[in-house]
Amino acid sequence: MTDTTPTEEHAKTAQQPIDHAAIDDSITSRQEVTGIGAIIRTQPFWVFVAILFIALVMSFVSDAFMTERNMFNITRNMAYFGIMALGMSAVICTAGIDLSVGSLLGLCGINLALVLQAGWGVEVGFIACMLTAAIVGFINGVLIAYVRLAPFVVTLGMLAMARSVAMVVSNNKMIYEFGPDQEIFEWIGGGDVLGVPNVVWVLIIMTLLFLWVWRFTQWGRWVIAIGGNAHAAKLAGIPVERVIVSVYMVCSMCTGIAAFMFIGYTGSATNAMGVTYELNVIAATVIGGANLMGGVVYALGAPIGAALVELIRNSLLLAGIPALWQQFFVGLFLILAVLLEQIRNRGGK
Amino acid sequence: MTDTTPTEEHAKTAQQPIDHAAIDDSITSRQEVTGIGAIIRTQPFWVFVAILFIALVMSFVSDAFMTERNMFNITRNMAYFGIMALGMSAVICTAGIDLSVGSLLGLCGINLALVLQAGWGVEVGFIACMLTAAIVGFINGVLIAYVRLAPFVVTLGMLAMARSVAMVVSNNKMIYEFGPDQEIFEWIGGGDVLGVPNVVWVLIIMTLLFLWVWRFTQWGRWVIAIGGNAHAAKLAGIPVERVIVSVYMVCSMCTGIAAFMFIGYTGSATNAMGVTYELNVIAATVIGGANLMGGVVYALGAPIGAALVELIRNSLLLAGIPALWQQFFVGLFLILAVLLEQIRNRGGK
Amino acid sequence: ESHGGYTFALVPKAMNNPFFDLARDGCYKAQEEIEGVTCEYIGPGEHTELEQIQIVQDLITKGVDGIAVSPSNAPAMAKTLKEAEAAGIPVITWDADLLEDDKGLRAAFVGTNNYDIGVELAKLVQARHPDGGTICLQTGGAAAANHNERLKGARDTLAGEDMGEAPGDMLDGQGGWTEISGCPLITNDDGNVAVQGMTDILAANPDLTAFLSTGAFTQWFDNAYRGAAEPYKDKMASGDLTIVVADTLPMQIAQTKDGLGNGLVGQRPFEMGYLAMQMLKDLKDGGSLQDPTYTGLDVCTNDNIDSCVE
Amino acid sequence: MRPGRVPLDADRIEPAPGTSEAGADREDQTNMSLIELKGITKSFGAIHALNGIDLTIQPGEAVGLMGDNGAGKSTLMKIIAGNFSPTAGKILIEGKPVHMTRPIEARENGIEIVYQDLALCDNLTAAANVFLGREISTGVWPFRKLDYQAMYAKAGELFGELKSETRPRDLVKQMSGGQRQAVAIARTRLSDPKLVLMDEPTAAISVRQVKEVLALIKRLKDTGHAVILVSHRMPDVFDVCDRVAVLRRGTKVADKRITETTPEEVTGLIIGAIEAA
Amino acid sequence: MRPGRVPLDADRIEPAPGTSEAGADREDQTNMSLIELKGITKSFGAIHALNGIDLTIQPGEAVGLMGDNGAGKSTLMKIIAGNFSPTAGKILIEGKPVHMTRPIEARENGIEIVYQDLALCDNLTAAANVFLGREISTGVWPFRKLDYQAMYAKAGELFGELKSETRPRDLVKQMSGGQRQAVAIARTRLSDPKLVLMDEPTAAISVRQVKEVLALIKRLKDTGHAVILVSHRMPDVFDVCDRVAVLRRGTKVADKRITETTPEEVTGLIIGAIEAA
Ligand SMILES: Nc1ncnc2c1ncn2[C@@H]1O[C@H](COP(=O)(O)OP(=O)(O)OP(=O)(O)O)[C@@H](O)[C@H]1O
Ligand SMILES: Nc1ncnc2c1ncn2[C@@H]1O[C@H](COP(=O)(O)OP(=O)(O)OP(=O)(O)O)[C@@H](O)[C@H]1O
Ligand SMILES: [Mg+2]
Ligand SMILES: [Mg+2]
Repeated sequence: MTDTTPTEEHAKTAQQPIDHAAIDDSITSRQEVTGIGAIIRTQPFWVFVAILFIALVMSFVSDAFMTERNMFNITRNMAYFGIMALGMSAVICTAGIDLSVGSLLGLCGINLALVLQAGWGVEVGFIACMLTAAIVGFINGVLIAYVRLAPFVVTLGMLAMARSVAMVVSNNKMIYEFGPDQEIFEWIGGGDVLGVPNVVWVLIIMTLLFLWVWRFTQWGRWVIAIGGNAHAAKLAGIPVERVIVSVYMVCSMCTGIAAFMFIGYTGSATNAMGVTYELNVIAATVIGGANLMGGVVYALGAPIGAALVELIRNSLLLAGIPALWQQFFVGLFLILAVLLEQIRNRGGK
Repeated sequence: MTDTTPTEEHAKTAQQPIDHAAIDDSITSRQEVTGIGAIIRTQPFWVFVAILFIALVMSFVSDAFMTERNMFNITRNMAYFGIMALGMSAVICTAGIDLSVGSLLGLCGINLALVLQAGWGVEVGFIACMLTAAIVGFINGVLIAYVRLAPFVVTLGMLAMARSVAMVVSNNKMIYEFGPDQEIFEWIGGGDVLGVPNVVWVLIIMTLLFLWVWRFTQWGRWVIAIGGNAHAAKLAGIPVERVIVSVYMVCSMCTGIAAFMFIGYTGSATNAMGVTYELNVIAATVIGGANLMGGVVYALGAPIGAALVELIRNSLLLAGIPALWQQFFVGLFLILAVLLEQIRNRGGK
Repeated sequence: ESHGGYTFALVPKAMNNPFFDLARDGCYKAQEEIEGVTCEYIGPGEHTELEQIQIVQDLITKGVDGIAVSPSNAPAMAKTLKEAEAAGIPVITWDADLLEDDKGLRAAFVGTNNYDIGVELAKLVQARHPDGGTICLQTGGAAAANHNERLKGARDTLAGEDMGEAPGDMLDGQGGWTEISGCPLITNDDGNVAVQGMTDILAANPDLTAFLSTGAFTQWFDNAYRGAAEPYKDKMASGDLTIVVADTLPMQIAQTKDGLGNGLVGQRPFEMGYLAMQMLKDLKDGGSLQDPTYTGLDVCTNDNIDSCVE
Repeated sequence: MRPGRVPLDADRIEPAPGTSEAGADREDQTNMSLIELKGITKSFGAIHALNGIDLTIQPGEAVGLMGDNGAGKSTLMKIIAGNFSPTAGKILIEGKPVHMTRPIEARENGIEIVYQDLALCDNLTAAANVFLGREISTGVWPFRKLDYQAMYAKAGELFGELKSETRPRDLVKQMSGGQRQAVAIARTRLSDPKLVLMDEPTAAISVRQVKEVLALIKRLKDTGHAVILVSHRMPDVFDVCDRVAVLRRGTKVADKRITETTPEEVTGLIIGAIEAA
Repeated sequence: MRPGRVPLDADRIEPAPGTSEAGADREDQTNMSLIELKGITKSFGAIHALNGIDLTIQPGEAVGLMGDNGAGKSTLMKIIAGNFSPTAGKILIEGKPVHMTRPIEARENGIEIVYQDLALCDNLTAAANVFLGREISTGVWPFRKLDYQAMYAKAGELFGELKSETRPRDLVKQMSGGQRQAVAIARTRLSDPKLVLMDEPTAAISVRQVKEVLALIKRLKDTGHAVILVSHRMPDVFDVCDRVAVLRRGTKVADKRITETTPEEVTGLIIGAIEAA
């Protein structure tokens, strides 16, 4: 009946299935509504509610919980992870992942400590630390953005390599002598101002900064756009590759800052520092509302997620629950957090 | 000029951008060509070439390399990872990931050892081991397939939970008494037949089995289809959810088998067994040609990927390169492997 | 084979642990001092059992002249050491030993008796609190055999009775001592986790009598530990609270000097590394070894802290 | 896992002129419709996609289904294909009420569908896609294996019938829009369906391929198969359909014989200029 | 990071009857085409998507570009939009040769494009999508911030001009096909482009929305903008275009005034029944 002539190889029709429901599921609902309404719709808000609830329960369970000292400890402990999670949020917003942050923490710490030990000042140490972070982030970013390798694979490779380099550089020794600026260096990482640990101040400032970045800067807007549809962002003239490289550098440099504060606090550096921290950081980020499919970012999510993870740890111990169970509850809460979001999203439709 | 009436909420047009190049990039070229041509186009083939090349170089560098004992050791060491990677390939083929395999190895090992220690026979131990694996796989699968949580998050949570349960169950003790069947149990895991370690035989049989499964069974076909386009598979009447649950169970049960052999070989079980193995297994799987975007699977990729990882370790040591560098090369080869695939794909177009 | 001398491998549990660094230094010292001995210090980067076994296998394959190993997983290591026996490579264990059944596989053990470390730590606690009280124990990697031995030593001593198979049962009033809920604390050898755990436990239990850690990780992170212990300095000085920790690394000595700890029980890793080489050389030269060879313990209190480690 | 069903013989869809009338005869004889939808309603949470749709289709009839974007056309197709179950309403097939909750059940009732997005697995071959979900196997379990030869042969036959040059062994990823369409359509002919649903089969394909698809629909009609064609293209619908139904915001606003309406009227109905007809 | 460019005033696209002829006048006066492609060739590895395409467009002219699937239409559009650079060939804009390697450069040369797949970020608002890549900011670095108010206001204005009910603050994810189209088109009007490229803007949208898009193209022409319309829909092209060019396998086989050809001839050209014209 019809006469068919040879067709060309290829053509476009919907090569990818389009499912409204699936799309809706995959990207968290975010609307430009301001005020209470908008806040209540976000994951960080509900995690924050969970935190308040746990804190309330704990204040009855243990007298030690609501003490100033415990609050000091909790906030300090979570702050390192919170700082790293801020950077991770940016990476996850572009639908990427950075598995190398734990190793990088170790590498930054070692390089920083070696520089200080060699007698340099704290500024030089800071520069060395941030430079290490920037280089690692740059390598990750270039391999992902330009060479187009999968972020999971690149950063998994970097996880192994950074740790190995840290071992080689430190010759596997622990370093706990930080040269002339030892005192000021250790104060920066471990001291406090107005009764609040310095690292918490850093976290607060960085969170405010990221709040501003995500809401008011072009870079932030571009990162979110890339997470939503990298192809469209590219076509709109956004330099997608460069932005992605910058995102991985931002993530690494957040880790660099965390490393600087962390070594100052602990007072010693080993290359084993940060082993498996990537999983904690990712868990905190996801609990804080990041979506691994990209396109969603909350500046407040990172500290709130990190706070919940630390709170669980602290509460279980204060409540006298065996330490063996601790990881169980961290895992459980991680799954519950995404479940919550899932339910919330379904209900919202 | 035109008169616009209110439009309905929503409608479909290409909500997702369709980019021929991106699609081509994301899914490895696979054609139903048989014979040499088809084999040469696969990633495992080129990794295999790399293995031969390294082996050739090493046979000049070290006399000890080509000895029977070294070959025996290399093949046995890689076999545990190879078995786990076979299961991981299935998961990655559905565009999923299973981060819980390392923890599961520990949990299976502990449950197995406790059952044996309690005086049960080796068959009962095997059943306990596989049951543990099946249950964990089932939970992962249900949360991913039915509750639709991200595989990364679910299995990350399971990683923490399984390890915690292993600690609790074992009460943090090492177990090295395996009851009446100790001898036969340890022979199964650590012995050899015809000069080839038993675990290598298991790997060979399982690889052949998976070769058959991927090529000739309906289940295998369905798993590949789900990896290519889960939505289309669903519409074609494939019970996608059930298949995904089965895939996670298969992955866990491969880990269960590895645990059974591993404990028999090591002769003792601790709950710390398998810490960070998930990363090695994923690395082996990816080196063996798996694509994290799903839709690609090679049965031979798992053992070949595992072999390369082990070979790197062994070669560095025999060549006298400091062990500190080892992880560096593993990471490097991981990245090179995906780079190779990237280049190969580009060239092929 | 190398220049007529011997190459001996010293295999630690992990290379990223400062404790083993001291053993390495001893090993290199022996290389300098003992004629014809080359020290090859190699082990897993991180604490993984399988990797250590693989490394030993590779050393056997490579054909070193002797192996001194600190097995992470004793039964598993024993199996691999059978290959060394077959290859005629002499083996000694250091720091940690094989299981009783497998002891035929190694010529000798050099190190400390882990059980004794626990005993000494417990004695330090008992000396300060003869009437008992509440205690929290902190341990290292999950199911690490040496830490479990130490826990048992401590528990047996505090209870004054056998508390069962290592790591022993939790104290529940035996000998006047009770372990509080939430303990023992698992640290996975992570200094940060160790400090956080100690901080929380001390905060949650203001009346705690003693805190006993079987590993140096508690005090690795100098500042973090100092920050955590500082608020309790007075209580420690007044004898209301006691913190004792295993090992005598330099920062630990300094902390104890400053009154931020009440006792240390140190091993002598440097000596272990040195002696391991010495013993392998003797073995090769046809000598016989004393088994086990204990390198002894340094027991430090606030009083003898300046002199307890030579 | 269900064993693959061996498809019926191929010659069933040879053009048989006059079958169309035969279908009409049958209808008269039995007075039984091929499929009857009664009051089909579907809501997704707050969204009411369909409100009480009635639709009856006779064997050998082609019905055009038109409507604005989001009017509910695809949703209706998916309900008939067993993909969604309706919130309310009944489906009768040859007079018997059916409850379909999975695509397979619709298929077993003789309903096949070509989805709007084609729904193909790019990483599989054309033949594998045609047989997806109902692979042919030989042997007995556990040695049951996929019968590649049979599937290639059969798929080749189907593509031949469609006058498409698609090769069964080619990967779908590398195919043109027309070839992909051929694969999707070939799937519907594995069994001998009574009703074929086509959801915008001609969007984004070129004039040439549109012609082929329309010719195919005519052949299906000629061989006594019923077809529902969802399309935004007025000429296509007026070319091949016997009736046209129009949805507006989930409600059926018209259902007329093609001969009794005009493109202008249908356009008016779609955009709401004409309330109903 | 580039600072956002403040768009020109909005009244520039008010309908100005007669501008079309004015455009033709201008052409005669200066004898200079708006854009001239000379021998554009593009290969992707072994695939030759385009072979020596010549195409000239005058201000105020609408050219239909037709061809089979895979003929190279989208590739040609992307080259003009600075998305790909051609393997060989030259592009002259108002007589001056240009080398565009990034979308921004085309934009700076007064070329805007509506992509076949619309290319919107579903997770952003309509306004954010309109201004994507050229956000409006106020203040000085590092306190430079996005000016939400200005962007909402401007986007609302543009939607108003398009007679679309799209709200600037709505997420694109929740929008209908017509609304999405409006967002994509609104983007082209942020600057005052000389040439607007539209790649299948009417595929998969309903009759009603097709009408709107066609009306918009007419208005663009009337205000002196040139348009290239890629489409598979014959009636659309014959409705709004002044000329039609046909591609077959990467080669231009025809380039005729609409008044001098017929849909039948164009169909023949597309499918290859007519060799060239
Ligand atoms: N899975 C789903 N979940 C929620 N809402 C849905 C789902 N599928 C469809 N809808 C809604 O149902 C309505 C009808 O959609 P449907 O896809 O049936 O329209 P259509 O007539 O096929 O449109 P088009 O011409 O664009 O294909 C729309 O409002 C849509 O948003
Ligand atoms: N990025 C790319 N990489 C490789 N080949 C490509 C790429 N983009 C397009 N092609 C090839 O170029 C040719 C022309 O494709 P193009 O998308 O321009 O066709 P088209 O005329 O727009 O078709 P349609 O009508 O289906 O939209 C096709 O063979 C296609 O496979
Ligand atoms: Mg539809
Ligand atoms: Mg196109």
